[in-house]
Amino acid sequence: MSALATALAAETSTSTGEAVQFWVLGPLAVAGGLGTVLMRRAVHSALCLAGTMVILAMFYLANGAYFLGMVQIVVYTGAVMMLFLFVLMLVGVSATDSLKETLKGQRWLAAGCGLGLGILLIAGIGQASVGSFTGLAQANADGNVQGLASLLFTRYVVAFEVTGVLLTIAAVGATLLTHRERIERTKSQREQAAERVRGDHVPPLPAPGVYARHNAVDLPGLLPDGTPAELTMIETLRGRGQIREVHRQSVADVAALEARAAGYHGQTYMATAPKPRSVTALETTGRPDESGAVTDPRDAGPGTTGTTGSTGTTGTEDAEEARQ
Amino acid sequence: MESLIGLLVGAPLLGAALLLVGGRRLDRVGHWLATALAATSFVLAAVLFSDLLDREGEERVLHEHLFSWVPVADLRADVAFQLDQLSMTFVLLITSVGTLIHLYSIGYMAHDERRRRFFAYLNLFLGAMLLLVLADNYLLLYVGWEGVGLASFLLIGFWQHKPSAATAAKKAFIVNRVGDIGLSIAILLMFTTFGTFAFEPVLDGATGASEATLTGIGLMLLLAACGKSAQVPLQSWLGDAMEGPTPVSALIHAATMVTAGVYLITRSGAIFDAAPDAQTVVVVVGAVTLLFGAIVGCAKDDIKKALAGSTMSQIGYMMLAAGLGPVGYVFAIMHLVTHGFFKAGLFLGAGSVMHAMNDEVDMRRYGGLRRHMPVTFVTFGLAYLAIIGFPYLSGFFSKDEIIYAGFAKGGTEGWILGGVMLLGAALTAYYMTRIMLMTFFGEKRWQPDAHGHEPHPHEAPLTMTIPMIVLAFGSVFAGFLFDSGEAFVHWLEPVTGLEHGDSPVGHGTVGLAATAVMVVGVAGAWFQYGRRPVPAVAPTGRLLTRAARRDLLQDDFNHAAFVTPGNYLTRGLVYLDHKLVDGLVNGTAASFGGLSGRLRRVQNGFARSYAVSMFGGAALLIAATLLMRAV
Amino acid sequence: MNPENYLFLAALLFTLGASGVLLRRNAIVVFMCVELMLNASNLALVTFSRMHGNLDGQIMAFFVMVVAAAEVVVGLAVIVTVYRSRHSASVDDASLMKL
Amino acid sequence: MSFPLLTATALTPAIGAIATAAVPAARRTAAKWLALLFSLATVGFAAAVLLRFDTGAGADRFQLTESRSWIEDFGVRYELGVDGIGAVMIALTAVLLPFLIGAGWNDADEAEHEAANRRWRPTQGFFALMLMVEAMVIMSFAATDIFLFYIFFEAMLIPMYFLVGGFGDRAGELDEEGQSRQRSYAAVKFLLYNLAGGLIMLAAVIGLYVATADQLGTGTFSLQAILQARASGELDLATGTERWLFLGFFLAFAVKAPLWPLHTWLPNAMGEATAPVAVLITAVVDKVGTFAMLRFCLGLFPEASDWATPVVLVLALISIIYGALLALGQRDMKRLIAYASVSHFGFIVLGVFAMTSQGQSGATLYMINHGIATAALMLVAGFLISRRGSRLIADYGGVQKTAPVLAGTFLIGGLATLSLPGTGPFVSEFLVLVGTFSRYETVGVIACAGIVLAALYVLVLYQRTMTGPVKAGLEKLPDLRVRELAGGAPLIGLLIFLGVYPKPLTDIVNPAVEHTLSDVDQTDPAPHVVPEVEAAE
Repeated sequence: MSALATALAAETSTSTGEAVQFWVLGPLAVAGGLGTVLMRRAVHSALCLAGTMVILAMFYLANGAYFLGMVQIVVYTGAVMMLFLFVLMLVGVSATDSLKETLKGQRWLAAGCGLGLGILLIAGIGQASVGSFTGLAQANADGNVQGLASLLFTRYVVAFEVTGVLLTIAAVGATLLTHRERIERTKSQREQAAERVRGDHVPPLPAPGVYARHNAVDLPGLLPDGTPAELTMIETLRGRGQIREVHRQSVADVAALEARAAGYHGQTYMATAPKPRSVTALETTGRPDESGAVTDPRDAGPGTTGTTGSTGTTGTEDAEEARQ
Repeated sequence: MESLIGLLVGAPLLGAALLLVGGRRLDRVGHWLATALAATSFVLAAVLFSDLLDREGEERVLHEHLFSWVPVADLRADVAFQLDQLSMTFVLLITSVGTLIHLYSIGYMAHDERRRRFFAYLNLFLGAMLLLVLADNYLLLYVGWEGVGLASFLLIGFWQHKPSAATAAKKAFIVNRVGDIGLSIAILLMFTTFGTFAFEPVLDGATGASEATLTGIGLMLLLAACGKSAQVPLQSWLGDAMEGPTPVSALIHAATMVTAGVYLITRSGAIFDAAPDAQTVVVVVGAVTLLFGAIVGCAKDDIKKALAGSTMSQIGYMMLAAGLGPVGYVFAIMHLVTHGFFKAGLFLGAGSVMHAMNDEVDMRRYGGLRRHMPVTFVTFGLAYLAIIGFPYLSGFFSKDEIIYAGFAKGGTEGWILGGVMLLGAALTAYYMTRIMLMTFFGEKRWQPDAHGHEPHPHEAPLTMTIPMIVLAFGSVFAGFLFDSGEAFVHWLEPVTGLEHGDSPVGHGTVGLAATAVMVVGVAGAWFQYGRRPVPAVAPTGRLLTRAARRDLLQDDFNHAAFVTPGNYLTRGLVYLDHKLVDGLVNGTAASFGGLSGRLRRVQNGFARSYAVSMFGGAALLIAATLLMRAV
Repeated sequence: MNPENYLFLAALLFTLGASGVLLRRNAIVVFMCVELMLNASNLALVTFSRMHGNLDGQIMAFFVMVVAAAEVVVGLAVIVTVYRSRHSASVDDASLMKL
Repeated sequence: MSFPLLTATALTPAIGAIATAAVPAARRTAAKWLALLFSLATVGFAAAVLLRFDTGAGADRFQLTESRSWIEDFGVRYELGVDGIGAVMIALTAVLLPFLIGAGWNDADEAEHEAANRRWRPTQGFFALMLMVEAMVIMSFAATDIFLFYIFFEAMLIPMYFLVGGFGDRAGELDEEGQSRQRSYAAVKFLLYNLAGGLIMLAAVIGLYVATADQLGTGTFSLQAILQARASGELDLATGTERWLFLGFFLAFAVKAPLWPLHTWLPNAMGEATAPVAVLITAVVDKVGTFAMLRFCLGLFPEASDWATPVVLVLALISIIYGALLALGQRDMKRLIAYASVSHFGFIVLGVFAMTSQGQSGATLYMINHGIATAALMLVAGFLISRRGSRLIADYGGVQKTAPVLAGTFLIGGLATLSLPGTGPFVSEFLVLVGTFSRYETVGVIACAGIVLAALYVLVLYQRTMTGPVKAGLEKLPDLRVRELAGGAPLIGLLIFLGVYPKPLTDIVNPAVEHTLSDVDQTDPAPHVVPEVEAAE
């Protein structure tokens, strides 16, 4: 660093090293700027900006502003850009905003203003150009940071304090802005428990895939008569219409199995009864909105199999729709 | 003595004010009060008259300065009176006839619930008329002039519920206003020329002014006279004015007001004498009107309108005489006075006839009334003889003098004028005889009116007959009195001056000629209306007759010339004012609104376009600074 | 090379940022462009301080950074709230400034 | 310093306004009486002004002067003072107001019914605003400091705006929302028109200040100071400057005293406002315009006035004829009267710019008489309208049968409007004509045509509304009530008095006119023939 500082003492022209650095990094910085402006995805432009900032940090260093260079990297590239990225996350990264102009003539105006501004600025600088420049040699004599500090805490102390205040205010303001008032009271544990008991089912919900040929979340569990059980269907899947239908065959098998088991126990099982119903249930499918009527599993007995069947098959229906 | 003049004018005005303000509580005594006040002013007039008679010819003038009216810088308009022979004559005529007609109206308006107002208006008229003839400057005269106009407006339109009456009143006022322009311009000219408009300085100084100016003044005065005296071309109102109650027609539109024009011309004699061109115009106007009125009078079946035509014609005589200058002034006034008597008599007679016939005015519905209403018949007949110039009745003297004066103009003009007037005399005899025959002779032609009332003619009440009788006396003897020893001439001479023009034809010849044409006229009428029965519905006569029935198309002309274009003009202007003048204003407002609306578009709410303007501004600023540093 | 080139670069970047502000609709990107402009100005400041041989320029740049930091914090918070309320981070959607 | 009479005169109605406005909502009648009381008090003060005014020879021009420093830095002073013209104008204002208040006794009721919340008390507001207008008008008549004048000249627009916009006449109920829109339209038009004029004047006022500052060292707004400076020759404006300043002033006044083609706001305003407010506009507020022409335009810019005279005369002529013709073409009674006023204002301006003593005295008298005559006519018309609820002439007919007194008063008002001899307006009109004619003959002759047209529109109006068979719906028309008669009769008496004996007025006015003429350094043209000389020969 100190070597660089001495190099900066040159009067009319900087060191070739710096020149090289400039000519290499400068275009990159510009490219970054362009990227910031032109990238369709906000994340990308954020990254470009970050790049530009780093390069700028380099230039700061090269200009003998060591402190600022560091600050640039730490605060800007480190903190601010991260903040940007966080917000991007909040807002949704995936959204790629189109560069198609909506305001009439805005693009041309913008181009005009930008060009005009740029040309004027450059012209102005060119006009004000002085051949020579005094380096920061003696300014940075006892270290750049010390120099800054001495200025900061003497001449600019008031401004410094004020900026402090400003930062505090900003922090408070930000929290205020982003703070979300919660309207309802948080439920205590006791209340939650009470709800559970007073609710529909005390036991945990049945897992899907009971009596299933292959236990998969997208297959409803079957009730003893072979009709699909509502509760075993996952709401999300149903919402997406991804519940697979239970094949008739398997339903029949289940029924047969039951019958055999009954015979083995020496009981008479009127297995014939459910089959046709379930079959009919499978063919005569109700509309999805009817399926909204979710029946209570506890009385999901032979009496109400019709409805359950219908609901069961609704899922399949939806599945078909989804596939089409 | 002078102070009496104020009272003379004041009495009737006071009456008018009292009756108008007094309200209903005066309903019962109102008419008597008004009549009493009119009589008062007549008495005062008589007193003043006697006072004047005591004086010598030149001193017969009284001045009464009441108060200074409008003093501004060197403009001095005073309320001051001047009573000389001329005004005295008028005052006597006005007050006497006025009083009589007040009396008459008591009977005539007996059944009208607004009688009090009627008398108030009559008094107002009397006061205004006296103001007119007594003023000692033209401005005050103008006040009286408009005052009588107002009174005539109110009285013509007295039966306001009749649209025809209201229209007639309006018409009369407007036409008179047109004349008034003339008077006001004349006054303005006088002021700019002489720096005053009091009679004496103006008339004395008249010779000092340029003839052009004087001609201007004269013509303007003539215009005014035409308006008031219903002379061509401003005559159109007089016929319609007959919508008013008959006493009004008698007092205002026959005896007094309409003669104000003659008074004005005579009063301004000095000016006219110095402006011969103006005089010529006066004469022409008089001659034309004379024939015009006579012709109209021959054709009308409405008795009052026929008489109105006669009035125009007679005033034409006076105008003509006045236009002849000092030769004629005296006789103009003389004829004016006699005419005042007999024409008032005629109108009152007509009034009593209408009174008897349920306000029927169509002479074709009369006939044979002489048996039913003898007094009316006799008085009317006497007035009739007077107007047609029956020898040694009042009309005879005055008219013959005028005709003589016309001849005295000399040269071809003299012959023309004389001829015209003789023709007029013949016509007068004709239409008057016509009226006479259709009204009082022949068999009765009246039928039940709209309500089925069979009119049963009866003689009018005393209050109505007495005035008629008095007036009849007047019309019989006035002329004789005036002529005896040229009393009237000597009386007026100091004011008007007098010349005895030498005419190619002597007095006697003129008298004979006049009598001759009169006989011709009477005979003509007799052959047409006396011998054969009068058809109850007017036959569609010859073109002239039809035109005459329509007042020789005067109204049609006015309508086509002024009314219709005026209406279009006003409508057009209203449209323009709304669309153009107002439109311009609203247009400016609207354009501003539109502009701001467009500017508002710039504020489209999009942060980015604001940003554009921001950066644009920044760029401009930089450019500016650079330029500053460059230069 | 003369340090003026830094200034030219700064101008260029500044202009880029400006046009970005004008062109992009996504509030966050606009914000980044603003940051870009700020950085450009910082670069200019630093260069000035070097050319004039005193540190005030750097101080200035320092303050700019601080303020920028504060601004970013608040601005982003604003964006987030706006996004919450109207589910869009497009500056054009927040066009209620006109009546 | 003696008792500040003028300030008192102007302050009384102002205090009255505040007091009236403060009356609680429930006590409406009290507010009315209070307003009447204060307006009468103002009449007292005005009478005092007239009495204290010294018309003797050698009396100085501006009397009852008050002068206090106000805004030192800009030479703005609180300077009051009246010459004869100002005095009579103040008297007119003060005299008219009680009648207007009496006539408008119930005019705020409509607004009362409309008023939703009790906080806004229409009755109190109505009368307070009226008094406020009076105060401001009096101030502008009395102010001899141009800036002070300007302030009140403009400020009186505010209460007028609310009076026009806030209180329509009952005829409004005929066509529902269209009416109210019309009303606010009229109010806004009135305001914008006059504001525009006023702003131009403001520019001119400032310009004048700058000009005086240039030439006198210290700028001043004081009329008297400027007049003296001009007389002594210290102040001699460049021709161009003077003309521009003149135009600035004249335009404002020409809008106020509606001169063709700036007249179009008047018919709307007068048509929509209640009768008393309409009278307030045309009889009082507009007079400030013509008055100011006489006092400021001529006094401050003589050469420019002389330069502009031909144009102004032509405009005045157009106003006379044009206004009369349009009055003839109106179907709405109040608009008719408004256009008649336009015609009359033409006469006034004619008299002012004829630059003869007769013309200007005539113009001043004309302001007075026209104020009273229009008041009489308009108020009676207002009574009629309030009975029938329509402003359309076609809706009336045969009123004289059912309401003879009303018809009579209306007729007299009308006759005064057509300046019948014996009523005040005749004197003034004649004076104006003489004054004009003696300098510009053709102009005078053309103006005479206005006489006939006036007769036309008045009599046509009278014939259509009052005579003929009684229109359906008017059979039960009540005649004038005592209150209304008390409002109308004195005005008519005044008209007739001024027609018969205007001398008291002319005595006060003449000296002022002489001064004005000497400002413009004009003299009356001498008669062509001097009678005495004739007599000598």
